[in-house]
Amino acid sequence: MTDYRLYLLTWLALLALLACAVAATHWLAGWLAWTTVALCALAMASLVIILFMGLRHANALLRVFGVGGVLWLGFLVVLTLADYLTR
Amino acid sequence: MSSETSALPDYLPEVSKGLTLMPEQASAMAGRIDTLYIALVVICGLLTVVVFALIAVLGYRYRANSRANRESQSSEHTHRRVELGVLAIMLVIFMGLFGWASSLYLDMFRGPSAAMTINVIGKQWMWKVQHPDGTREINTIHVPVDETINLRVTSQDVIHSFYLPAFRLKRDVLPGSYREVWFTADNPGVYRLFCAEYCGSYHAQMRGKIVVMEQADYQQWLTRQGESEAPAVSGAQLFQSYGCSGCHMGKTGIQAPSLAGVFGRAVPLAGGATMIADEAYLHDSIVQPQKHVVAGFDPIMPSYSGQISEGEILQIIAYIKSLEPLDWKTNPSQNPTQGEAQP
Amino acid sequence: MPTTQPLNEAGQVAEQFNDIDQQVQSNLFGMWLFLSTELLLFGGVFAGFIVFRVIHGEAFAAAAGHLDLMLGSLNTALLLTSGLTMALAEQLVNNTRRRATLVMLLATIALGAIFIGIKGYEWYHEYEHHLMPVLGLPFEYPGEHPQQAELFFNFYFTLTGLHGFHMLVGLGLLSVIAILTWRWRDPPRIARQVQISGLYWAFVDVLWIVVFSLLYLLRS
Amino acid sequence: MSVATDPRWPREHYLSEGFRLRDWLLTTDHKRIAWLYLASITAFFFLGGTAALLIRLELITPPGDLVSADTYNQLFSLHGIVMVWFFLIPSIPATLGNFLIPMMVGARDLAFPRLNLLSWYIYTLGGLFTLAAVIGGGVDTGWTFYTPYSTMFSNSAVIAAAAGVFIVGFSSILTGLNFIVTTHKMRAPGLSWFRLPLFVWANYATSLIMVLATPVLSSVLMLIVVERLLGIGIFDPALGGDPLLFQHLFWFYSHPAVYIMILPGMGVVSEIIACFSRKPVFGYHGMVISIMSIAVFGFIVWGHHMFVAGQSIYAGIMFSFFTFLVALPSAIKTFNWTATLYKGRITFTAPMIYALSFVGLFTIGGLTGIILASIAIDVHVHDTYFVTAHFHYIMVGGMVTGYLGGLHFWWPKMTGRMYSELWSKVAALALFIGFNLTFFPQFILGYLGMPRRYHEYPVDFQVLNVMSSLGAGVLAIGYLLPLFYLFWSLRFGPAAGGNPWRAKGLEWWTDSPPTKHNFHRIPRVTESAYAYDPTAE
Repeated sequence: MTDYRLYLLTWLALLALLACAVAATHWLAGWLAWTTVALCALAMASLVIILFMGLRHANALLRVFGVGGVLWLGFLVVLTLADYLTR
Repeated sequence: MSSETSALPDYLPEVSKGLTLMPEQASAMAGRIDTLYIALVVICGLLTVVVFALIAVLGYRYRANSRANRESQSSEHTHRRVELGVLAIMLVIFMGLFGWASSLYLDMFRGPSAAMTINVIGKQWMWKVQHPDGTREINTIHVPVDETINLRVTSQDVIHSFYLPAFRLKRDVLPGSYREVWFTADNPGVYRLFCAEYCGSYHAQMRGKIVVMEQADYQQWLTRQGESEAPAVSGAQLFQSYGCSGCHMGKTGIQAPSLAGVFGRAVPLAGGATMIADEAYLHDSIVQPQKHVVAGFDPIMPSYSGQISEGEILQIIAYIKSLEPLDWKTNPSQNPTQGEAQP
Repeated sequence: MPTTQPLNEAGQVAEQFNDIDQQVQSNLFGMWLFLSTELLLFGGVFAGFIVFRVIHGEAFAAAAGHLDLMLGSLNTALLLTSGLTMALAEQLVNNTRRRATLVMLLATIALGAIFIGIKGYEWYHEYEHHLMPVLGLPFEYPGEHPQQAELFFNFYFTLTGLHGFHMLVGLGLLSVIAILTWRWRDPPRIARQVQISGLYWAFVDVLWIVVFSLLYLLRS
Repeated sequence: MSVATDPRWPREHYLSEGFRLRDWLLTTDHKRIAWLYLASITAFFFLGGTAALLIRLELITPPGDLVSADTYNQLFSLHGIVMVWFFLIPSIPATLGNFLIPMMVGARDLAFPRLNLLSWYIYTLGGLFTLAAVIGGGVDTGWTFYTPYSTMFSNSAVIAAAAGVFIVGFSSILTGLNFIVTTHKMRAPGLSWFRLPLFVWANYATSLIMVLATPVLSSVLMLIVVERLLGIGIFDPALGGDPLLFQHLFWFYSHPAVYIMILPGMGVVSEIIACFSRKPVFGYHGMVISIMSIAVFGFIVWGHHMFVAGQSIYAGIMFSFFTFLVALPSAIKTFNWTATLYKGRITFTAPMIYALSFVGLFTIGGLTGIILASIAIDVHVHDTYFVTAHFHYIMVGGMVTGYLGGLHFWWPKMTGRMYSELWSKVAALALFIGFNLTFFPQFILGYLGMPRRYHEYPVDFQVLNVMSSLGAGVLAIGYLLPLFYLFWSLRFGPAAGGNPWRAKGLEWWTDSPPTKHNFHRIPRVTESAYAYDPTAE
């Protein structure tokens, strides 16, 4: 199966992203560092979910519920922050 | 406070027994709230009557053994149109109510500038009150009629809620932060003060009264109470006794920022940011000195958290507010306790 | 799910299901749902952290600087690698390669155990430096804003503790699976179990990525 | 009458599968698990109800003379915690839902029967923790556990109570998960989504909320326990923590939880009204859309519990806006139930009286919700008896009435027996009258300014409080009556037969009581839900 190679590549990409995020905290500051870290985290999480957890093979139902969980977390964070940022 | 079970505390205002439907009004805001409330009650009452009447009429007309016409049932398509109609009507009503209520709410929060500020501290299970001239009361607030009064409320322990039903006014009181509440009482009398947020064993006894007086009576009352000091004066004494003056007035050689005239100014912070030195900032600087360190100074100030009461903090803040920018610089030997009391 | 077809012939179907496909799909779906609840379980703490990260920005950034970035990154790398070994185990078990599957499972368990070990060392390190405000232990923070820093460390121990607990559950789960693989009765069933526990393991990875990024990496 | 010879009594059914204790405690049959839940939630209901009666007794006179202040505080905390988490949240889903959903979708059982049994054990374990907290000192935080009172000032029984609620949360997560998977994966052939009964839709939406909201409650309770137990707090204001953060996280669960409580009731009422009007529900699709949008929008309105708590005024207005929006689908639903009666063929059986009571009481509860959503008024009535009355109208007037209606409607299916028609109608009427007498005066009390959770109160509130307490007595009769005649029917009720109401829906296709696997053959569905015809007969 070619999946072995795909997984190895994913793993390498994950390590590269990790290195990238750690480097960002070293060399960058402020918003630039924040966005880099956030993007790297997002990319790493997505890679694990899509490849290691097999979301790419999964049917629409699983995808909807996978995205749904994240969306609901978004409700929680965004609306709570909306209070704190407008006080 | 003890749990007196036989009699109610005597600080409750006199009330009449019997059935009442609306609470008394004692401020202009109360009237405006009641207008909205009555409008809502009428709208909701009508809608309720419609639903109950429909159930009764349809239930009777289409009871199992009636001969009512049941032919030509409506289609899903009709249903959808009727539903959309109902939806549209409700949307219009709701948005109207939302707009009305929200604008009123904004008015309740953004009040006119106040004639005086009274400090109120909630603690289990009493309300401590400090007037600007230093008069202190417990569970009672005396205020003049027709003047905009600002209350600065905070809590010393758990969350309380400062509730004046006659003014339709309520604000939760949280430890560690100040809330501003304003009102203009327009009717002399004695009104209730409740704690509305559950705060422990004697929550129900955390009650008091607010006494609205004619201007002349109020002045008279003030002079009778006049013996006690203004908060700024007692604040000045606390400023010394807690040892604040040692560093902040340069007596011991330890470098600490001068506080003269600091209130309301922008303060440069160590991180490069600036902050306006308001009450919250000063409060934080006393109990959490490391939170906002002024640029150019070492973070060496110890926290006074737990050693100083909220009441004393308010007095020290009153003192700091009273300081003129040049109070210390020009004449360090001058006794700082002569700082002018806040008007 | 292309991998389930060869399993159909051998698998047992539980009585409430019509066929094995319905059963597999249901289990898979149930696991994904469970994982979304896990996300929101962490989500409450994440939301709290993000709020305080915004309102006490400077203090939290400085406090993050007191965590060991090197060990944290190493741990993240270990966990990502264990994600790989787990994914490989899933592939191998589908190809009915018992020994290789077992090796990969054991590797995953080993990596997870090392992660826990390093985490424990970090905690011990923080304990030694009086950065562990647990159970009234002294908290002596060398920088500015000690109160907010204490808040940061409260979050740190809550989040890493909660994650560590999930790791332990995962390790227990994988140990059971490893024993089942070693016995190798009913391979299609084992394949399904590996897949389900693989989902859990990978998700604990994902949670760690977020925990790591929030706690260790936002230090400016 | 002997049922053994009655042709309507099935020879084999799920109740005859085994009579030993282990046949019940180790069962994976969703119908038996429903009975386990029914027994436990009934016990908790009467526990919480007793606390409520004591509260009402105390409040007959203004001074706090019956019980001490601390006892009073523990009573209302017990009432709230038990009623919310151990009765209202599991009530319809765990009993009627558990019993009916597999039958309504035409399945032999839920997708995960063992998980189902496990969730009952988790529920019981959580209940034991909470009872332990009551015995070990009593909790006096109220059901809301507000910080810093719960973390720094209350007694340590809070830990056990919070742990109990934390544990029971997983029970509802697992139940929700089970329902969602069952609804998605196990529908009978021909049973498309838009042929599902509204009861299934309502429980599906409820399950979504359970699965997505409950974990946040778990995390916030965990934070409380951790703060008390280990001293690592994030709500402590002295550290720069924020007690309001607790309220945000708490209400992120606890507001949607209100919909966990009411949505299944709405589902029950839709079934009953359609059946006894002999008409399809008016606007089926509209009902489905309403259910789902309540479930989704219910998640973004939690801030309306914090209008005076100190959140920013702009956030307050935003949450007020969303709250008005979430009222729209409820309005549509109320309208549709009423419109279903139009051109129907209506019989006023006990379930129907319960269902129509539900519609009336829910209307009052919902509309007073609009008054509360009007943010300026909420400043005045927040934390007063107005709020108490409002949510009791929704949760007791709505939800408990719906639950009892459903219990009466499906009782013949669950037990195979009919209950007394007369007594059930008396109980339903007692409930409606007693309820209104209890809670309507509280609206007036609230606007007059009587705060909640008051052990003693000023004398001018007494008249209304006495009315309320009287009503509570009537209400208690309304709740006790079914206990007697339903028990009576278990032994002496006549056999009901498969479909005593001539109702539609797959659950009526099989025997009463049903066989172990629900159906002798998995049904194939060919028509939409509620294919009633009012012009016939």
